Amino acid sequence: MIEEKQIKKTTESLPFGEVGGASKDYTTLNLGPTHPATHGIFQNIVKMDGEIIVDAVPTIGYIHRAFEKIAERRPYYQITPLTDRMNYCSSPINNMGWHMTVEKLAGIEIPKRVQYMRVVIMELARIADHIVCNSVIGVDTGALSGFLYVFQQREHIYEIYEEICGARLTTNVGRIGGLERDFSPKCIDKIEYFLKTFPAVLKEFESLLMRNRIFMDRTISVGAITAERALNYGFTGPNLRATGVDYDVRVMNPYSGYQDFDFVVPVGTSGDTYDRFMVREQEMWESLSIIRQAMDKIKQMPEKVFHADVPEFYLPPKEEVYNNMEALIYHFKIVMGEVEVPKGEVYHSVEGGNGELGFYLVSDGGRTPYRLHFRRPCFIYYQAYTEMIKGAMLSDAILTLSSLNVIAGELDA
Amino acid sequence: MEDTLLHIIHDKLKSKFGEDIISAEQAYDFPVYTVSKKKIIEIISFLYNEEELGFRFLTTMCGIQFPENKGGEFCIMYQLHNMPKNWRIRLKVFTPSNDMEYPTLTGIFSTANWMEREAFDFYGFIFKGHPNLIRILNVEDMNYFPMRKEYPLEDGTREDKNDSMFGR
Amino acid sequence: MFTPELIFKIVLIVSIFAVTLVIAMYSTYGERKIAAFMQDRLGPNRAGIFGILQPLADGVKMFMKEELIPDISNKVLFILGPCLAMTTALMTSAIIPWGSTINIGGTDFSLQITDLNIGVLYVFAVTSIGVYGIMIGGWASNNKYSLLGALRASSQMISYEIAMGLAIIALIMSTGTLSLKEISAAQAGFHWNIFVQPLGFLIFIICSFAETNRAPFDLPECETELIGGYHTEYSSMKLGFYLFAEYINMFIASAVISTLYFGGYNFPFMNDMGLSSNAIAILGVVFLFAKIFFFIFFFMWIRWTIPRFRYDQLMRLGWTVLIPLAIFNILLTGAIIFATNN
Amino acid sequence: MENISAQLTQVAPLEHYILLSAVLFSLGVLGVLLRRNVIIMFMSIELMLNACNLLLAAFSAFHSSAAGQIFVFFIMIVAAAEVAVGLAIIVMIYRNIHSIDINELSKLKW
Amino acid sequence: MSEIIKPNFNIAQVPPGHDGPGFFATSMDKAVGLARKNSIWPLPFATSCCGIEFMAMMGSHYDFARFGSERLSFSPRQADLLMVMGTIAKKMAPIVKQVYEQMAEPRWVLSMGACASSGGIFDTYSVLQGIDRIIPVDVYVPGCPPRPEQVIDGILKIQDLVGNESLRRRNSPEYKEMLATYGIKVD
Amino acid sequence: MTQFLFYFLSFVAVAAGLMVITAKNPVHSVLYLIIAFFAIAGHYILLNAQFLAIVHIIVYAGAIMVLFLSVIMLLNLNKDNEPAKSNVLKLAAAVAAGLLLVTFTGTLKGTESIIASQPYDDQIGYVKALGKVLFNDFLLPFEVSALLLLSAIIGAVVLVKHDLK
Amino acid sequence: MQSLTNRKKVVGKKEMTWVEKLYLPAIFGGMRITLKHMFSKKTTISYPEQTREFSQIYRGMHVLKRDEKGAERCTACGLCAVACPAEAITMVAAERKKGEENLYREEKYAAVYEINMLRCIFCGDCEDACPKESIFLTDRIVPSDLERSEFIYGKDKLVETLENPIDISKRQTPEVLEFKKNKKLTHNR
Repeated sequence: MIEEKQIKKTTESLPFGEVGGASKDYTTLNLGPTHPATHGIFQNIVKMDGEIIVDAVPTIGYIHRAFEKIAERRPYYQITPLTDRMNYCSSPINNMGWHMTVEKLAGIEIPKRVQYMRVVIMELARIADHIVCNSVIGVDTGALSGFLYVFQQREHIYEIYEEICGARLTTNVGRIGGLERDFSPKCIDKIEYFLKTFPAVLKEFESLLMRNRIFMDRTISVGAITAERALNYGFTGPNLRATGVDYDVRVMNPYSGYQDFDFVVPVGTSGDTYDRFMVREQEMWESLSIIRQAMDKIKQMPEKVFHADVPEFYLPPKEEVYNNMEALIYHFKIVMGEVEVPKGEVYHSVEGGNGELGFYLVSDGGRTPYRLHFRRPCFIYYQAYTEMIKGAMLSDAILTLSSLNVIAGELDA
Repeated sequence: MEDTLLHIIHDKLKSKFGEDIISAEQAYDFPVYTVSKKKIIEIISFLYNEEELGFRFLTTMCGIQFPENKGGEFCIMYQLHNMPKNWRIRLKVFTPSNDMEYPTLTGIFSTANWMEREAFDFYGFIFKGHPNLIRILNVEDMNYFPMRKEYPLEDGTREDKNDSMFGR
Repeated sequence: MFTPELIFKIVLIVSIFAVTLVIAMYSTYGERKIAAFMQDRLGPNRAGIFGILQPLADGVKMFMKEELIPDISNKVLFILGPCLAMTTALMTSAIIPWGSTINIGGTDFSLQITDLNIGVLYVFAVTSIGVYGIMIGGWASNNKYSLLGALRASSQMISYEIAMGLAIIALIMSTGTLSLKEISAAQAGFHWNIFVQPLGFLIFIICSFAETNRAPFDLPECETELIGGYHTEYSSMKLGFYLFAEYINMFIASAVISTLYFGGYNFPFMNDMGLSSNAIAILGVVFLFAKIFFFIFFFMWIRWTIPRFRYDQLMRLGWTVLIPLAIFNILLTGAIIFATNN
Repeated sequence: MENISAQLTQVAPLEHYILLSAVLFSLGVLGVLLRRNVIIMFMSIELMLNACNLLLAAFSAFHSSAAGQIFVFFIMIVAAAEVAVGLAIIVMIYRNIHSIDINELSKLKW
Repeated sequence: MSEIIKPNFNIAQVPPGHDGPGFFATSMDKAVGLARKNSIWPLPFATSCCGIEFMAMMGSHYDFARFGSERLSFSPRQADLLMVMGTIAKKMAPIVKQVYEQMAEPRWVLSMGACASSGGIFDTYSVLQGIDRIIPVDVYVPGCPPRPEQVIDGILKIQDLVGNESLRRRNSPEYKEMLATYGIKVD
Repeated sequence: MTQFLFYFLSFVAVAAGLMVITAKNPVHSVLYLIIAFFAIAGHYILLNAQFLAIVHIIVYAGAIMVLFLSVIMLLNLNKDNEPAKSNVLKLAAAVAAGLLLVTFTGTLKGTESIIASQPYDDQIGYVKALGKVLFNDFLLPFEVSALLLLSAIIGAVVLVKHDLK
Repeated sequence: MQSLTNRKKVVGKKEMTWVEKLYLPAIFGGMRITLKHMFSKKTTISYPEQTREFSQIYRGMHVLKRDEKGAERCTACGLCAVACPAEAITMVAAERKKGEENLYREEKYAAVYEINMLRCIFCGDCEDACPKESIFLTDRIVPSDLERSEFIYGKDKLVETLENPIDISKRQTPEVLEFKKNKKLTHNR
């Protein structure tokens, strides 16, 4: 509606094939880039027969920010803020994934306690991510209250982030080799408080929607995709698990000590919106249990271990920088980016909020990555959207979009 | 295990494709094969279809540029995954800068569609047979391939920067 | 010419008009506050104390906003749309009995603007033409989202009108009259129709949700799909008219529901308390408004609780659930009347 | 109100109603003849039906017999049924030939 | 119009205070400004991270509704405040401008976050270095993303602006000139 | 007063009817037809047939014309691309309709003035009177019309069903 | 496809019981929840009047610290500018002249120190990079403003005033705080 000019420009060159004979009485509708249901910015020009979608042409790149190019110009530690802004709903996972990639390249061994601390942060981020996705499904079906109930809990997660790193959304948490500081007692209190209050709220949210027939009718068999097609499209994460494939990077290629935790991988059966919703709901419960286990483990370990002993990567403690020449030299070297990263190429993936978030890093030993490619799950599976909404109705398309949880920052990089 | 994986696949590929497998090495946790461009589609479909290998998941692919590597300035990296066995391999295909044509992978993996468009957008690879090879992330009328090393990151419109002192 | 009756009627018309507008205005405020409270928020509280001036602020702002009429749209129809919506919304209040009779200086005055002997049908007719406001506005906007909203509104209206009419028929069968005044009078005390027609009430209230385009039937304007639906292209007071009409409709629908099923101005034990007839009439008005406010609250309560339907599900609900149910209700009512009469 | 309307029929003689109906009916005929758009032709037919309805209602009033009004109801029922089916046919035709021009329909084949 | 209907009789000279933004005008301005500032309907043009913080602002903890602004108008016709949140890439820039052009006067723009205001860390070939290159911005909110508190500060600033704006400002030649410098046509 | 009302409503009805057949845009035609229907409803009220008037509004304005309007919107017919008939045909149509009108008028003129055969009864337009007549004298047509509506519903659904195989 | 992880658990029961098919129970259940919330305590913080508690390590507006004697700590080494991913920090170094010892702690100081607050992403890297305990982020927020030029924060806005020193000790590790008590060390002198 908004971009009448835009539509005209785009529709002239639309690659719509002739669908079902003459195409005269099809309506083309421009969903986006500023449509309220596109959380983030991408355009879908849909061709409809009445309200049935016949074809759709997605256009992306509306917030292309050239992450991969910037990464080639920045020292390793400055790439962390970039990863924040990729999947901004769960930025700590991205941060950690990036740190782990560099640690893998440099061969840094991380102490168990730090690994578990990272797990806590990452699982909190996963909960935050799934909260956004699932509550937004609720909003798109028209039920606004549940959204606000769970968002109060997300604020608690943000408070925890704030205690850990000092920021709410774009956390820039952690460093190569560990975390920048230990969990403060206040932070631990807040995590405990969250663990205590969240289940009740999540239950309430579920009882608002999960067995409500209107919601079930709206979501069941909407935007379904088979496991086979999903794999061919490169789906990972909750969207793949909703189709019944229990692929989870945390289990298949454990990182950061995930092998020490006991959790199940929830899967759906038919890959529709309801399954995606349910998988995410269940994953939040699993994440809660992982956080509980990790907190128990952290408490049993010696305190004050929050980074690996790698002076050439990890900034020395400030008191030494202020007084110790050697530490000051390391400090300068690290800040200037002159860290000795070995030559080579490495791929590391973590289970991001939306699926396998991979970092393919080619290093030539310089101060910046030679090439850094992000495997961004949103980018990879959003192309299946056209196939998923064909034959569905307009309202279904919107629900499918929100249940896919396409994050524009990750999509466009 | 990785070592054996490297060899298992290498043996299979070598016996099938011979000279087209240029090199094989182990990089961290991945067996990496450099293969020739002519046979890349055959190799991937062999990896896809062969009973024991079954690499049915394209994790990612991207272009890389090595300006110093004369005769193979550009490279495309494919990363395949066999989910049930949890095997992962990486294929690299080099091409000189005067021949940017590649066969398209969209026939095997639907997901390659946008990945190839992205590679085209960033580096200018031409994927022959691609259904819709147009720019994906950048504006349509951009006249260069921004990820190539010779182009700057910035567009020079930033006014509030003073990097005379520490400029990068 | 100016008989006391006429003067009283004029006063009544003016006051009902004013009350309707004020209630509609403050429904917007109420909606925002209720939504906020249901979502653990505070809601508007900056404009005046507790934000009580919020509707005024909105109104003044919308009056002062620039009027945009899209170049390509049909200007007359574009303006006609919201006006029609507003007019039809206001028309129904004429036949609602707001109270029984009031005695001033020995003359009885009926607290109803006019008593049509076919009042129920009048309500029905006015609601059925109410959809033109939406359709014309949506069409004249020359925008695909608006058009979709208009189409949705029209098919929704046609479908749910049938079920609504059938529900009313069952009610008429049990009351035996089409006049709202007689229907109200017949429910004196606590003989409310809800106890006679519970199923009919359920169907009627669902259909009134659909007819007023309120969630979960707010498909013509649903924000996440159609941006604003039929009023996407409207700015300033024309938008205000549309939004206003929705709240007036809600008020009128609540009034009709209260009158038809919840005894209107009647309240329990009204004749046993030994009050004068004037006191009863005034108390009746108070009770009627209490009922109306409850239903307005109910409308909002539902809106902020449940998700909305999809277009085809809404149609299916209308045609395959509500209409058969309404027919069944008619048969049931007929059977009961037959049984009790013999 | 009743006593006012009781005199009403005396105000406008029946001939005027007949004439009005005749004019409306002729307009309907003119519409059918003049236009090529099926929907507008359809609407003209509705106009003709309404002219008849008006006439029937007038006769009913002047004869003080309810039968005329009952006839009007039946005409309305027929009109409603006709509209439902007729519009369905038009929609279907439009789906097939993408036109509602009456001349296109004269081929009787699509 | 005014030239045609020139009164041919003499009217009393209007005292200077009543001509132009005199006493009556200002108190009228004030009343309207008061109403407007309490009923700012934003159009959330959320592209990235800041959009998520905007959701937090709509959430119960911060409750944007307190300022009478919870009715988001996704249609630019109905919006008073364009909140640009997040990176605006060059591909997106024309759309931002178009949305601004479609908004009905009076309209204000709040640029939220580093990316929208200046490009932030994305000094790249594809990102617009600040939306004030294409549309006039009234209030900038720094931060990446700003805390909801900061955004509320920004909204309060906008409210101040709205409350003190003369009703005639939008018709003044200065305003039109200002828009013209952005290449926005005024009708 | 009432006489004036009659002529006013007649004028509105005729003018709106004329606009229906001359308006270029089908949507405008529909709206004019609605106006014509309202005028006719006014006539019904003048004829003391309130029930008929309300039912007329519900059926015609509330249902039939909404259907027309939504079909026009659905088929997106707002472009006035209807090819005009040639002027000769137009003239012929006008002449034919005019002749019809003349015939009607002539017939009317030929008959003797119709006088109310029975004393005027202002109760016949009420629901009770109508119901008595309908369910006593016209019960069979009533049932048949119900069948007609049912078959029309089925027919319409079958017709627009996409691929009924 | 066979299970990859043997931790599979199928979720998402899709069959509705006949009670659920009636719509009403879930609707009433939902209405009960919303009504309950209607009377529960509101979580809203009325921001300009009430403020929400910030974390002590919140990364807000920067401050350039002075030492106990009031001399500016910054030595214009430029590490913060290098570390800034947004390239928002610029500075001009100058040599300290005689008699300015009470103003500047080191021989070199920043004559101009500017942070472009619109560019800044508050990542905290400058704080990490500073070897002189000079620049810190604080839990104050940067106010919004009407003009773009207002956001170039120079030393006038960044350097803490002598009257209102900004306490940043909560951001520092216990080790640093312990270390600072040792007055013999050059850093603390």
